[in-house]
Amino acid sequence: MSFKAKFKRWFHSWASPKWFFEKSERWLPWLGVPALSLLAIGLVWGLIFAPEDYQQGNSFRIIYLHVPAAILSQSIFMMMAVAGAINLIWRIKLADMAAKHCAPIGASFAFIALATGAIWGKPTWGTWWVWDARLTSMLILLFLYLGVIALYSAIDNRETAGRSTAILSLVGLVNIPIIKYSVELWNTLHQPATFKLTEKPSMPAEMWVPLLIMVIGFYLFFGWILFKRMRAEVIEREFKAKWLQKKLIEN
Amino acid sequence: MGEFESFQAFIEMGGHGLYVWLAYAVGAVVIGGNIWWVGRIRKLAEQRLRKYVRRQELEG
Amino acid sequence: MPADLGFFALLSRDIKLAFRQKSDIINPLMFFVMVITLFPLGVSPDPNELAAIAPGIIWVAALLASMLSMENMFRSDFEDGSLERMLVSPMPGFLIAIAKVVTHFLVTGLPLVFIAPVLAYMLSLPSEAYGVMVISLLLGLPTLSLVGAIGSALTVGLKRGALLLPLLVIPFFIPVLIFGTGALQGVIMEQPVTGQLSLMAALLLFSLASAPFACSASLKISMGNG
Amino acid sequence: MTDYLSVDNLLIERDDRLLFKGLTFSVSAGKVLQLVGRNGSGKTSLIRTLLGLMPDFEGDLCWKGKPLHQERDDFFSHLLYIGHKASIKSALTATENLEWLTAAYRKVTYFEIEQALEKVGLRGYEDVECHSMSAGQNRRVALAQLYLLDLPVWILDEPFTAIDLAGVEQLEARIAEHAEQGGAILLTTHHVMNIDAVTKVNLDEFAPRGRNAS
Repeated sequence: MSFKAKFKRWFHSWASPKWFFEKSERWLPWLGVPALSLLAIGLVWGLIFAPEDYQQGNSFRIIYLHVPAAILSQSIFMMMAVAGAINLIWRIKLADMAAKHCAPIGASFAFIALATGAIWGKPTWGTWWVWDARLTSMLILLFLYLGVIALYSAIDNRETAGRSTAILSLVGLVNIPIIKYSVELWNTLHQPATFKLTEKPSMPAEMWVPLLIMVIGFYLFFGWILFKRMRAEVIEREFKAKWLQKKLIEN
Repeated sequence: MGEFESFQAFIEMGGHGLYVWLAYAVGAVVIGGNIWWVGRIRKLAEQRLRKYVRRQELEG
Repeated sequence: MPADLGFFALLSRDIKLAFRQKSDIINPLMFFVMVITLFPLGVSPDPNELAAIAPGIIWVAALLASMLSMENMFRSDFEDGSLERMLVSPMPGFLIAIAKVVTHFLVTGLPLVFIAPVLAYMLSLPSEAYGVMVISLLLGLPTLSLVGAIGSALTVGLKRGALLLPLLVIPFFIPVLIFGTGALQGVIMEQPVTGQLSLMAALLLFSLASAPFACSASLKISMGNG
Repeated sequence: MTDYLSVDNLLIERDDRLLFKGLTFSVSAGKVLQLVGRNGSGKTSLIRTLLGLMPDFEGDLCWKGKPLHQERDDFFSHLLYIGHKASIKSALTATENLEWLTAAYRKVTYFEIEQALEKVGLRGYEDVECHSMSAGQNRRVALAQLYLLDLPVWILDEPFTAIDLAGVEQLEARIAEHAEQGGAILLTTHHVMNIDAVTKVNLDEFAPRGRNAS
């Protein structure tokens, strides 16, 4: 079988909730266990063994939560929009489920990034909130997520809700770079070059390696929780299917 | 203990303990909430399925 | 081409409707004037203080006023079945969207541009900024109408659509707000503003090329909920 | 005889509830197809599915023998659809309403509108705003399109709603005339029509077991 044909078959297997439900059961530990171990390693390393920052002191250790959450919440938005596009074009139910569950997870990571950024701001800038370009962009990202969630829950029909939010998240994805650019421009106009939370000229390895570990751990955790949610969604939607009833009631 | 001289110093974080631990507490609560929520929706979905199966059996 | 006929017929129908009902024209305008009146009352009547925040006040008020009538862009057509009828006519969906956006701009946006200089005077905006203000409003308000049309199409037919729409569209209005106020502040601080204005023009062109299609897709999707 | 629209083995589900399955019929030249079925049996859902406004279904929909979703433009330029909401703007006059309703198909003259309004019994109402007319008169304004547009396929959702006996007779006559001239009509109504070319499709017969009995 050619690569293209193989890819096509693999792609279409994602259309089947049954295929996903059976496969993902085996994938879950491969996501959950490494996620847990990486997060544990990253946390211990970051909180205890990473050196103190010469300028910010120990408050710098918030980076190990703030940065992974910020990166992840942006990636999740992108993934949500791509899944939505796949749902719009190929009508793949699983993409719809993924997009639906990306929104609350992404919103909670955006919230973590925002809250930890604000907390970090207190020892750094002396106040809980500064209209810093990155924090402001993160706040707008959170608004975008909340908009997607609000639209989804306002629409009764599930298919319509999935497609409408797919459009909204695609419009969001296209606009995020424009919003970020405009916020940065606004920021330089009003407070030129203040001290940035995370922009380090050079970070020693003992600082960025645990950060990298945390980022990977967060991605794996996201995969794990997304699959958990999607599995619950499969049950929610396919409760009339015999294969599912058999599988769940036998256990 | 790593960068810190004592457990006490680790908790205090050189005076930044409040901020560091508050940030991590927020993270833990939100992530814990996510895990709790997924368990809840799973349980509800399974309950619905069981109810449906039971009704089908009753109707024959 | 009958499709073009349909477009101009729809445009003239909507403008006729707006002039007959009048509230679509007058309400946003009144809202704009009243919101701006709140600021001297709430902040300070001091001309220097007002002049410093005038760009922001004008743009925020224009943005809110423009949003006020957005919710109605498709709603009445949805309720009386006209929208369904348009979507199954030979006229392509994006032309419906463009007709609605043009109407919204002509009926809501343009009157704001006309009255803005009066309000700018009352807010002690330096007179050299008037030209840039009008240009920035002319470039920014159609962009808001275009983006708002997508939000309006997504929420048409929803019971809580009127409350939901601002939540959906406000984040997308931020770049217009930033470039618009930035241009005005630039003039006041005697800096070049062609950069800001060309960004606004680029944003308008980009929205013009993409939003009607997103809007048309959203309309078709929203009809599936009914 | 040409089949304009054909529906093969159609299944529609709405919010996890099966409306009907195995529905097969065709709308062909010279025929009137009357959809009947109890409330909630899916008549409107079926029409909206044909119009491409509800994308979730299983089965094949064809326009002149080709898949409907590829032929959407051709379908829409040969279709006159009047929904159960009349799509009449109450702030506009009868003439203004008919002008925009027909504009996407062809340019109609004031004289033609006058004649069409006369045929639906609204002579003298050309320049009356629709909010001062009754529901039945509004429906008649919409039905005046049947005299203005020369389109082969009609889809009419509850066209007899709110119109009086004389109006019903006129409408029946117009439908019969269109069928004789080789047009195809799909309509939903519970009204028993006095036309020879009518075929009835009862959606209740395609509903899942359990709902017929109740």
